[in-house]
Amino acid sequence: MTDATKSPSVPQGGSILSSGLDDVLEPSPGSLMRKRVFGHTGLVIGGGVLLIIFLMAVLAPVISPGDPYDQDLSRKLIPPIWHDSDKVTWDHPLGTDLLGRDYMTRLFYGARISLLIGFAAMLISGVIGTTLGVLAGYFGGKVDMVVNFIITTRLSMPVVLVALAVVSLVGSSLTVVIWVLGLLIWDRFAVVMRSATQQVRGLDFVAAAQSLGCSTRRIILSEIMPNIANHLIVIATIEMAHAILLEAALSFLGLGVQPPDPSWGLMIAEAKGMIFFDAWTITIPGIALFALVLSINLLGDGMRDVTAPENRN
Amino acid sequence: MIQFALKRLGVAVLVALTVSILSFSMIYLSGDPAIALAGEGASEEDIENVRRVYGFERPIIVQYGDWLLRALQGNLGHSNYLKADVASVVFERLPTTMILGASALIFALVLSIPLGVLAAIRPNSMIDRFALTVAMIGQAMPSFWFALTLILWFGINWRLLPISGTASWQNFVMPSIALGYYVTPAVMRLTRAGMLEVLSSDYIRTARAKGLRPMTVLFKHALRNAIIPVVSLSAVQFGFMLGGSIVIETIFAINGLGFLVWESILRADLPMMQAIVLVLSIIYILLTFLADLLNGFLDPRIRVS
Amino acid sequence: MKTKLHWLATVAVTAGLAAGLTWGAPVEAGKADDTLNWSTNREIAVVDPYYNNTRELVIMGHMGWDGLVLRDLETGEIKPLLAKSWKWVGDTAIDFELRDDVVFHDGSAFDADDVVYTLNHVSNKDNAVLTLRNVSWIKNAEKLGSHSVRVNLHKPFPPAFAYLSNAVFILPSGHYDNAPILAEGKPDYGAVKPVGTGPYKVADVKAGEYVLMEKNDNYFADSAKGQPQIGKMRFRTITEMNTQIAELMTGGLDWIWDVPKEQAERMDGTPALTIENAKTFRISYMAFDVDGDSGTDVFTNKKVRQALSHAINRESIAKNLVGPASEVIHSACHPDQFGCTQDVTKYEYDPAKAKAMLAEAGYPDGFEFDIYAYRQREFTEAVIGDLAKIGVKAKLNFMQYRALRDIVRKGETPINHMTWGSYSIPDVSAVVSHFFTHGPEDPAKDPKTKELLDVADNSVEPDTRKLYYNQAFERIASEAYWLPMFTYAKYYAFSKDLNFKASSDEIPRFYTTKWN
Amino acid sequence: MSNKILEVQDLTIDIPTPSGTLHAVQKVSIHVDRGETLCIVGESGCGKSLTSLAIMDLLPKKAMRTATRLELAGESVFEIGERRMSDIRGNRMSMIFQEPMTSLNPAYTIGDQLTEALRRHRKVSRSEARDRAVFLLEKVGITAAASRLGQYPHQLSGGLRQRVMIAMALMCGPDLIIADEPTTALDVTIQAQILHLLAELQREFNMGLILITHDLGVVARIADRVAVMYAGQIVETGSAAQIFSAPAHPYTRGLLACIPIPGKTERGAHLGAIPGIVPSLVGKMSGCHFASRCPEVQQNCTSAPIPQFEALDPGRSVRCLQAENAAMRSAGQEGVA
Repeated sequence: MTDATKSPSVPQGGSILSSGLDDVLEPSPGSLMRKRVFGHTGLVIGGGVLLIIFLMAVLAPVISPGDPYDQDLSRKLIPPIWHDSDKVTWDHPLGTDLLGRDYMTRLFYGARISLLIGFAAMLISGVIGTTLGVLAGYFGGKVDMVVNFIITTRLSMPVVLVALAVVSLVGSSLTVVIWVLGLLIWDRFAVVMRSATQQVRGLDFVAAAQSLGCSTRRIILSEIMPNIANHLIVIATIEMAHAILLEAALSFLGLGVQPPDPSWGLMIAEAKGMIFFDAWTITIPGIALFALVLSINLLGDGMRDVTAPENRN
Repeated sequence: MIQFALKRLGVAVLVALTVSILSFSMIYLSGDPAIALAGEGASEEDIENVRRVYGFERPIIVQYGDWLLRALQGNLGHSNYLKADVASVVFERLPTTMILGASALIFALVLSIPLGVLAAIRPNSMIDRFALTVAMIGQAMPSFWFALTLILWFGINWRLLPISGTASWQNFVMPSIALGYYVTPAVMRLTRAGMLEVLSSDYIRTARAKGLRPMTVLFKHALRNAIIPVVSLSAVQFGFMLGGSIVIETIFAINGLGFLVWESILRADLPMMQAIVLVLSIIYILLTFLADLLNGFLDPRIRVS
Repeated sequence: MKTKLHWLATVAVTAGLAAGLTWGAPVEAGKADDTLNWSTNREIAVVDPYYNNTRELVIMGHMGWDGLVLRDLETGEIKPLLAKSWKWVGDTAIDFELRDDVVFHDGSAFDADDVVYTLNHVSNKDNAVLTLRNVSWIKNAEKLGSHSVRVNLHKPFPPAFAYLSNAVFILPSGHYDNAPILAEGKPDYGAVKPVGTGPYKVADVKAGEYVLMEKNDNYFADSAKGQPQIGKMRFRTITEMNTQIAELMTGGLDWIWDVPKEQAERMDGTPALTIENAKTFRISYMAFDVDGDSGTDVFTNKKVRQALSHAINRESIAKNLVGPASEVIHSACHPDQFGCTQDVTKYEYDPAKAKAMLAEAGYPDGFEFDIYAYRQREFTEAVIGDLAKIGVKAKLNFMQYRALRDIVRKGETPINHMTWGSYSIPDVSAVVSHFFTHGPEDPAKDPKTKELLDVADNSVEPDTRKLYYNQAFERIASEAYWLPMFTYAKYYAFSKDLNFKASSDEIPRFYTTKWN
Repeated sequence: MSNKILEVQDLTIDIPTPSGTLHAVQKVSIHVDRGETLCIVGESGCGKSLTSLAIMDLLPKKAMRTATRLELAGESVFEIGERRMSDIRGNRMSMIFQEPMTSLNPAYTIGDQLTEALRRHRKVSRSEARDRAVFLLEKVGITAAASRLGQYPHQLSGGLRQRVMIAMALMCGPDLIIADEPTTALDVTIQAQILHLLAELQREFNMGLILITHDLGVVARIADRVAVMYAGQIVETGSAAQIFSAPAHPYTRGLLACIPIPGKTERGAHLGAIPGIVPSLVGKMSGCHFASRCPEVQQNCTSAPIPQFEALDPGRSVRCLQAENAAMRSAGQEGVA
């Protein structure tokens, strides 16, 4: 057959549209990607909010009105300025906490710790989970069985429980919290990377690389990894958000990051006692954490949509 | 089929064993259980006495072996703290946990599956955005904050629901919502993604070409295929909710297994902790097994292979 | 699929209805139902005064059981309860004459056999009561007549009556004989159905969830405890303070305690609630690693310890965070305890002086160390904040009690910020002798202090004891082994319907409580 | 004409895209008679599948369909509402799709999927529907038909599945069957069998058949009439004989040159190719869509829309200025002679 009648790529079992339209709509990659990124509302909002939070964290020493550790019990629990109270003062726009520390300052510094926890825990779990998942997916057989066993064992122990147990017993510090979370939440990475690798492994170019005698290391790093990277990004954002929320749960039970370092989870947990009386103490860090987790999720969803056009809808 | 079940059982036993070794050593590595048992402010004499009476002075390996041997004979031992037969306490609390977990799961499914389906039918519509918002809030709000907010409104301000305990079925409403809401985003997203994929599949086009009513297409042809991954996810989530609902159980004063195992860890109540960890891991594996069976029922391709 | 959804819905509705029918019984609450609902955060499974060492069981112990004697809360005077009279026989024996008109909840009459059985059972180490120190001073008990007994002591023990009135409750003879035998071959004493003579009897227990007690209508007439007033008392475990508060505000609970100051102050305006701040026997203290076991040797320097003592604004913490009933203390004891004195070296709040002393000690720029704590994190945070102002950076390690106590005992903490409740025993031996007689929690292991305490502990002469204790306190203060911080004050919150009075020993006497 | 099963006039499908409106199908007019086979040919993306989906009213939601006429057996079915339309679909006209492997629902048995359309459209009992299914399965050449009813799609081969799809399309005894490349995904040996079967059944039940394909070999074998589509337009229609013997449009000629037609192409003859790419259908179009690839392109080809030129032969039309000119010329010559 010749060019004219040979259909270039009729997708197998694609959408109703794909049988007729997709090849007409072939995008020009560069401009279209730009258009998609900026045309994706979720991605723009998520990225924007995350950027603001990131800047807040980086610039905390510059933009903070005070010192996050500077306590004065005589000025404790000053409400934020929009409250109708004679205690409010522009010295503390968001008020002060139970120990009289400036809430806005702690919020800015807290961004650092919450971001650090999310990012570091995600990184650790990502390395563990991806390694296990890719190995299992690539080698299959015995390796797969062992990895599956490890995953099942891990999944049969509830995360919150194990994290609480470990943290309560070895004592909690920022480092411990990060490691414990990192060592616990790799399961999703492993599961997704495993199946993604299995899929990619069956594709022709991997077989081609194998037949060319490429080393396993090389095949995994340069043939498989690039093709499962978009899954990786999505899971990474999910787990980052997950870690930040888990830290909040640990803090609720008194076992999160240690004061006086403020994390947003800790601030929420410290304020929980005031929820029935001074709800702002929990609402302010709560909204901050909410925005952070939301923006990470939006970013992840957006990146998935943008990098995987078949998932557009 | 039987071979499959046996294999699953083997894995279950192995997992349970691993988990029990992990938890046993964790408790030992983290401090002296005699201190915990003797209570806050116990004297030297008390601690020594506890250590002697409970046999904590023996090597860890011996203690573990001792426990394992008795566990294998079906004797899960006696709680050091609650002074009761571990098995009977676990089985007394299991129903509470099950009711909470099941009602939370039902709430999550009842909320998330219809939302996910609607969102998939009309992508980017108002209903899709609404569903997305629901999911996002569920994802981004720490569960204790959400739970306390529920108490504030439904318990204190409106006095619609009892706040704590397990005295009546109304007591389970708020905890189920608080616990289930946390699962909602995952289920909803999975339903939506599954429906989107299935709705654009060729067999749905076939079904429509046959002139079937939209509802038949949606529920008979699409949902059944889209729901398969949701079943697996629900099983896993149900497993988590049984053991991982410490925060919710704490807030609503529900005496479930999650709360009990957490307290047991703090009290170094080894027999109790070991038994619950064991039960939880077995339940988890049973659940995934059930999910596989259900999926086999839903998807004949799985059934055959 | 559609049918499946219907099916699911049907099951859910049916289950709901069934549940509604079976659990429909409303929980009795409040004055209208003559039921006092009280709650703490602790799980209670064993309702037995010897095999459960929680404060909740001390409270319930006083409700369900009686001791031989009762200590008057106002005067501190020891009054007869199950014993009509007593007399010391030498330094190591006491003879008791018992009442003959008392019956146990199960209807059996109380006599000397019950006392002999109880005291001999609990003082036997092999029976492993949980708080051995409550009873270990008892050697044995002998029956002298149908209603008279002799209690023999190992050695002279001055606070004997403090323990007898607070912690030694009398059980019926043979009470533990039918205890179920555990797999290990040991009897499970905690599983025995509780029976006592007290003003309330245990009606129902759901392990870890609630304990229901009912008025004992046959309580003996002229008991020093008075007659029980309220029909039922239900204890419930609610771990989360917010939930306790929510239940209290909506009438699901009538009484809670340990309410944090801020919440208590804000609840004070609620018309249906009474808020009370009362003293407790618990003190807060910081122990320095005087002998340098922890690997940080800064605190071997007395100047540093004193500097830190000057740096912490204890007054501010006590007033702003603890409550109005809290007071700053200067010696290693509670002011209400026998033998306690505040007339020791004091370290007033003076950051400038602290900084100067620190410079003198060779740390003009401060230093860093780890501080360990387990209770009320905000108190320790405040300490850290104060230390930061003199350039000392303390890193908080907040742990569970069990884990922390373990490393405190191993001497691995540079500073531990702990609390001590003295088992509500109104005698300084319950605190200072515990910490400074070279036990594992002794921060200094100073021979001189131990010498002084040994003399005080083994004397029955009140003046001698006071004298030596005072010297010991002065030594601890001047050497700054400890920084005694403040006494705890507890916020109680309870229904306005309730006529309740808090006591400083942290044992609410619910049996005297009535409805208004 | 009562013999006309389907008549479509000026069918247009527009699809909004981020970069502008995609004019996927433009003023397509076709008709099918009872017992007649119409083949729509064209390369992928020319709009032939969309045309068939538009007739079935199965277009994706964002695609906008307009037409001046859309009649099934003389009755207008144009914009009669989803509910009424679903009464017609699968009943009076049915469709066979390209992908037998994925066009059956994996979760239900063959029997269930065969009978559900009949039970939806006719008041029949379960056993009657079953009997009909067995009858049709045998008709499409499936042995042990009764036992197949309990099987699931994954237990059948691709060829069998396509036979099941055909049986399914026949369940309600439709007037019209649209088969969208029904053999593309099948083995070559099976392709012939399926086509043969389709043709046979069409004759037996006297239905109209629209066969969409890009395989001219297939067309040559079973088509009564042919419509050639290019870039959203029908560029040429006519009887199979006319198209194959005297293709009037340069595109049709190009297509025919690309492919060996049994009995038409001489052994050893050179097979051609059409250079260039299909133009984008997004935005405003003018002139002949094929102009960019046409070997005979003239200046006036790109300036104005090209009308359908119908005067060539009865039942024949072509969308090409050059063909029109050629016809004029030959007509003129005849006149002179």
